[in-house]
Amino acid sequence: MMKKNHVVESITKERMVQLLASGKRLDGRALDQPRNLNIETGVIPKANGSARVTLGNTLVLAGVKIATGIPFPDTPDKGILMVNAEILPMSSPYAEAGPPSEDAIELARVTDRGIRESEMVDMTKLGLIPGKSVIAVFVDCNIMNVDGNLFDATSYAVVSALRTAKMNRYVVKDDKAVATDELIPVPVERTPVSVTIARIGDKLVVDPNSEEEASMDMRITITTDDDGNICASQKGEASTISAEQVLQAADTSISVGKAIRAKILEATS
Amino acid sequence: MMKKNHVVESITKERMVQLLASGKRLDGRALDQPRNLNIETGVIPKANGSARVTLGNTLVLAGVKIATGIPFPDTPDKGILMVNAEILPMSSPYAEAGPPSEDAIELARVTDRGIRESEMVDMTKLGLIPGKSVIAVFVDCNIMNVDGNLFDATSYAVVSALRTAKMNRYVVKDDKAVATDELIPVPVERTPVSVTIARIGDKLVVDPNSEEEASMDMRITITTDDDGNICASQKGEASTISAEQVLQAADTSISVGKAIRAKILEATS
Amino acid sequence: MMKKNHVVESITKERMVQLLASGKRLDGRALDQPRNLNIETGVIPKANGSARVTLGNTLVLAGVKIATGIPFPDTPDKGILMVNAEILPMSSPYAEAGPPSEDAIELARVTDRGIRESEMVDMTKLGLIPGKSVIAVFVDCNIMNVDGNLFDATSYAVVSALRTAKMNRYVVKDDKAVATDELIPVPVERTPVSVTIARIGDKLVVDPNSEEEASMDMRITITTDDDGNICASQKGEASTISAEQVLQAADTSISVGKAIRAKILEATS
Amino acid sequence: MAGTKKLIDENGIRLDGRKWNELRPIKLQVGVMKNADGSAYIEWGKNKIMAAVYGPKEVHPKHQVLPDRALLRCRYHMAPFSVDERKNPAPSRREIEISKVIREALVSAVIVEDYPRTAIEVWVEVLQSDGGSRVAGITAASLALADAGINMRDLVVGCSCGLIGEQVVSDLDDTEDKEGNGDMPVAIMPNLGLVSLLQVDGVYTRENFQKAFELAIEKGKQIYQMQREALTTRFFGGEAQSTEVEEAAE
Amino acid sequence: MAGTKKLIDENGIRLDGRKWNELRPIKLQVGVMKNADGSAYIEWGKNKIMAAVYGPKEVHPKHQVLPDRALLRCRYHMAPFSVDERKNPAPSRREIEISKVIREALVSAVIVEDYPRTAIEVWVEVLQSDGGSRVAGITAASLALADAGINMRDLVVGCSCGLIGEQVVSDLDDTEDKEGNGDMPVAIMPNLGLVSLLQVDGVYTRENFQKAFELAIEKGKQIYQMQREALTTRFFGGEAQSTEVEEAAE
Amino acid sequence: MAGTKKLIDENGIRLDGRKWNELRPIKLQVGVMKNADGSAYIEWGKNKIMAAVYGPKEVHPKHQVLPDRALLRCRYHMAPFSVDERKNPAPSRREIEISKVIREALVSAVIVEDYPRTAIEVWVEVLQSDGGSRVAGITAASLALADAGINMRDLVVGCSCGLIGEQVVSDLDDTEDKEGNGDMPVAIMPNLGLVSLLQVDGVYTRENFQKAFELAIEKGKQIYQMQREALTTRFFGGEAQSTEVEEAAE
Repeated sequence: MMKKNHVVESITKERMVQLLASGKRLDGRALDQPRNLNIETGVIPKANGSARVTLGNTLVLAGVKIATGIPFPDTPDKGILMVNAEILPMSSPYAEAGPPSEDAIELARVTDRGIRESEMVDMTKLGLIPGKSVIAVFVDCNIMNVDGNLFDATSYAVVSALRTAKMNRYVVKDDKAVATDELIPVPVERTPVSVTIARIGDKLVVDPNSEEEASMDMRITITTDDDGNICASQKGEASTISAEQVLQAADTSISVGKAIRAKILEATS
Repeated sequence: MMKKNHVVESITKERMVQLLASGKRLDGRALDQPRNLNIETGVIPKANGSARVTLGNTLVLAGVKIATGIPFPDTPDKGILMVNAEILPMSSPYAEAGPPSEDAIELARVTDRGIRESEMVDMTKLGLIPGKSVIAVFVDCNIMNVDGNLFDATSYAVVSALRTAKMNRYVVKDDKAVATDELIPVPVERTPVSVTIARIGDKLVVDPNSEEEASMDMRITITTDDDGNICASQKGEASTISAEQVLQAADTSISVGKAIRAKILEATS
Repeated sequence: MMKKNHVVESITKERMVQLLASGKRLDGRALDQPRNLNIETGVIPKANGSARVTLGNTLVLAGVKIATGIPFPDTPDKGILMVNAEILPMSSPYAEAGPPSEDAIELARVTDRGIRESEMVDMTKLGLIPGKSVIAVFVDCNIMNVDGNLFDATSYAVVSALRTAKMNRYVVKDDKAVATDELIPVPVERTPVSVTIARIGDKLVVDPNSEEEASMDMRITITTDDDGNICASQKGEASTISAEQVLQAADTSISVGKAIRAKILEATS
Repeated sequence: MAGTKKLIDENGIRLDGRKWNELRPIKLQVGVMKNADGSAYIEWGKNKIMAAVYGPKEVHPKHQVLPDRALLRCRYHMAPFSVDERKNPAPSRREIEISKVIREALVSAVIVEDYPRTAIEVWVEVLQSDGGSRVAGITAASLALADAGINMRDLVVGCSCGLIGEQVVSDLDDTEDKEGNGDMPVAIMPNLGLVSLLQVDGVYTRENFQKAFELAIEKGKQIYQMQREALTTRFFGGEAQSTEVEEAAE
Repeated sequence: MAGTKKLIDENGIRLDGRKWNELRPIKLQVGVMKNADGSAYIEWGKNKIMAAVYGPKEVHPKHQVLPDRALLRCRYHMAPFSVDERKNPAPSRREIEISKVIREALVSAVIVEDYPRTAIEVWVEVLQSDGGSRVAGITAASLALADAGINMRDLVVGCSCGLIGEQVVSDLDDTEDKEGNGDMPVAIMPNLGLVSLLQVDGVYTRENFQKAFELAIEKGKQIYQMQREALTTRFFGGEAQSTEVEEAAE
Repeated sequence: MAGTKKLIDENGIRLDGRKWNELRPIKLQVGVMKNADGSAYIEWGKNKIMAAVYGPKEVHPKHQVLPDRALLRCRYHMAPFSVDERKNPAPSRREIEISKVIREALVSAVIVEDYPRTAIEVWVEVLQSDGGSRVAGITAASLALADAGINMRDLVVGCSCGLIGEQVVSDLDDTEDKEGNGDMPVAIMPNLGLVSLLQVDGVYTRENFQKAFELAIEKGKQIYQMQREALTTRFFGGEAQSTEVEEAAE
């Protein structure tokens, strides 16, 4: 995603690989240890839900806006969910203003997949008038500071914003959906958790920071649900992974994801 | 807005500042004297209203098109007014073809503000069926030749085109707005007049031409209404103005605006 | 349309002009002889109609999709026909990915004109509910390999796809157009045939290939209908043609077009 | 097409009173714009079109430079208020195609070899549109090129002919273009006897095709005389006076 | 405007309890972002705005290089969730205009001559929008420039005043902006006594114009004190603490 | 998902007659396009996909040049007529993401170090779409790269496996993809035993995840044999003959 200073990087990578051989990371973390995760919800009162997430120095702000919309023809009784991400130009020296980059589109789509496939939100509860009117949930993510692992930080922000979002209850009158003043939660059923793992040399590390991303060969994101099922995954970067490491990454994602889910639940309950 | 030949400009500016010290301008005008203003209306019979305005060598053509539209949700019983400007590539060696530039967008928005804030057009008279159908007034401005002070020339063209525009009278039948053959004027109530003032050295001059714009440090546009009230303003360019000069510019705008309003009324009555 | 290697081209052109003087072409064809034309229809079963056309090495795939749409205000009882072309980046070393180029837009519009002006499709039979609902016919053309004369290859592909397209029969129930299961042909009445002629030196040749296009001064496309009437034409490239050659090209188009029409009818009946 | 009867009456007189082979009134002015290196304004029927030329000038971006000749750029653009329903100001597919054929109609008249490594820009702005705006635009644009002092082999002049029913007619206006049976815009270089633009809409018998095409050339030559007068006025008869030529009915 | 009565009561008290010349609560934090060279966060009423600065840095594309000074780039952007109805993330015409006036308001404070051939980028992101977001953005952006160590002639500070009926008031919130009778955003360089942004909406008598304008300057000077405190906190009082200043009612 | 029962019957037979671990019919042709440096056409179920390669070639714009290796460009694009409802020809967000993952799946197989400062372009055009178009596209694209004579460490071959209810199945078609319970596209470099693309949709137990993943690898290896035969046919068995492999039901 970013331009790199090749000389510094190659020295850094050398040192990083040496350390990893003895089970250590440059910033002192264990291989399967994510950075400090901080979640603050309700930070944007004008949004239906919002969350400010820091994962190390990576900072993401997600906001949920809810409106009525017209359902897709193939799902006339289901609500609409849209996840969008902008990697703000302020987020790093390498980000640029302009239409969403390939990276931002992938980020939004992978995040969306984790939410959608886990059936986090019960979309059938967002139908209002079949074929005519449903509730549309827009989740927009502002990537404000980049220090690696946008996938997980963005996913935690979206999940936290949705878990705490409130929407007007709608009633149908004369074939029209009318908002009442009553505020109800978005029908959240599950808590998908994304865990991203990088391979540096031949080691897998959880939650890579920018420095580690500059040295990594491969990245894999695996999202698991409350029952430890795998509900989304995306291998990234221009390199490969062995089948064994895929399975190892899956196990790591399940175990690390469990701990992170507990944090998210705590921050959003 | 434009690329500049710095050597010629610095010599020109030096001479200009010398002259201004003795109350004169390079083209012989007094400091508070606008250039010759010529207004011709009805030049585009296919438009509902139109005006060809020359202010010195600056040439702007504004055309009004009227149609029915759907009102904005927050003003269900008011018409719609849209002002748009294109700085045509033919207008100067520095203009370029393509989507509206930042300059063109500012020009359209400042012109729009003068019209809108002065309540020139009574928008409540443009409602047809509340929440469903209103009259939409589109004013498009073709900037055809640039010789400074686009703000004023464009504003005069828009005001003149609107003052002389005719539209079909609509009647509501069976909850539908239907055009009748009867032509009625657009409900114009006020005549806002924009006056632009540039600072060159420490002098304020009215209606700068291109040469003066190349030498100016600051530009301020102030729009006044028939009662000498101030209804829009925009400070422009990358420089500052003192509080005293703002007030001085306001007074100049009121007095110069009065004379120009008389000309516009004469040309459009 | 394409970048050219000027040295090779000028040698090729010299040889080409010499040969043409004796009535021959580099690839052995007679001056009025098109390349081998191959038409395969029904190649995309998911489309309502499709055709894969090769004209020499030029390869075009056209697909027809049919849906209901809202008629244009000035033709409330007529269907909609849209022809679109993309010159795929895979089609030649000079084509580029991105929004439709000027060449692709001209190609689609000239092809559209031949179809529309000949009244190939009886648009009045595509009306469903006047002013509300009509049948919309989209024809998309993928230019897959470019070896000259895209106009004719694209035109043959579109005509062949339309001639073999099937659509659902619609019935109007309760003021709504409803698709039935019955498949009926698109109401095709005519078979317009485009013939493109290039001038190289002072000779006119039919169906120029890429090599000939690189050497041609002028190109003219003339479309004729079943009765030998001329129903569309487009002079192309940055050069001129004499009046005599226009009339000569018209006669050639009529005679060559007749033979090609027979082939198209054979392949699509 | 249902309205064919109305477009021309039993005496061969068209809605606006013209005979089958008459032109609408044409008014030409050269040198009307202050900043442009050359310009011309044309009123042709209800068409009101401004053409302006800049150049020869530096080419940006540089990779478009042609080492042996000038790059001719051309934009045909319609003002949003130029047509019955407001037009979106962004260029339509139609405008993109017309820009291309106008450029191709003009470029062979310009001696581009005289201006290597430069750009010549031609801007055609339709302020009010009637039938035949592209040929009117070409007619004005070639005057603007001449006004800019660009070396040219010949002027370019356009005229559109077409069909009302099976009757060949000259110079269709908007109504005739939309409700008639065919339109054939033609541009010529009159002294060189060459055609630099030809487009055809409609269904023509071979005979009508030739008749309409040859009529377009004949009418083009007539308009060429107006172009010459407009240039004479520009260079010898004072500044930017208009050349108005109302053709006597034949 | 029908709701004018509601916006201010017979005792001159506004909907949120403020007097005519009071500011909403303002909170400033400097140096809050990790990657940016400088940053500041402002909460002003319900506005929540982040400003960040990068530079001086290399200019891309190169043809935009200014040989004798820095190129100042500025983007004012609203997050889709920052307003009542979700906003399309693509920049609107309003955002493009505001980006331009913010840039013009800041550039004369930056000593651009000290950084020839470089770019300085100012990113203003509105996370939640209330009335006066552009002046709040300018206030934060000039702190971010100072935090980035960019040489400046003065800070820039903005405040918006306006009208409720014929009453001049300071610092309109969203409701007052939409239902009131005028809004006048002003930015000043307080030590130099110069105005670097002035826009006006509404209908002001000459007297009210002056009153509102001078009130905006007075309030701007008051906010300037908060800017100073925020910078002091940043450079001497520890990392990124917030400067919250609730004005005593006058 | 209501339709799960229908997708697979009590005997484990799927709608199109396949068993849980069978592939749809696959047909491969290499060297089918005239202009491209390399090309391959694949029919896989109802998918009809053309892949073409140009390069190594000069990089434009120049600032994208990689000094030590080739730049691999990739576009996955669906023809407007390739799907049930006409698709807008402009690239969708889905196509942009798939272009990225296809590029990342192919690039580690290409020995990019052998072609410094050049571009290699891979164009994947979906003419008709069925489930699994991205893995079919990768399978064809790696053949097109080989056909273009580009140095490669291994071919890349893709297969998608997934879930119908809790049953792991291979190679989902369009209906199974939409109405089934999960889809897992996988691409491998079969000789090196490495995975170069992995995406997951659906809800898999840890066991099913492994089962589907390993099935995708197994099936990929089977398709790799077809790739080899197609290349053999291309280089030794005459021009562009098709390699059609219908798998015997197990």
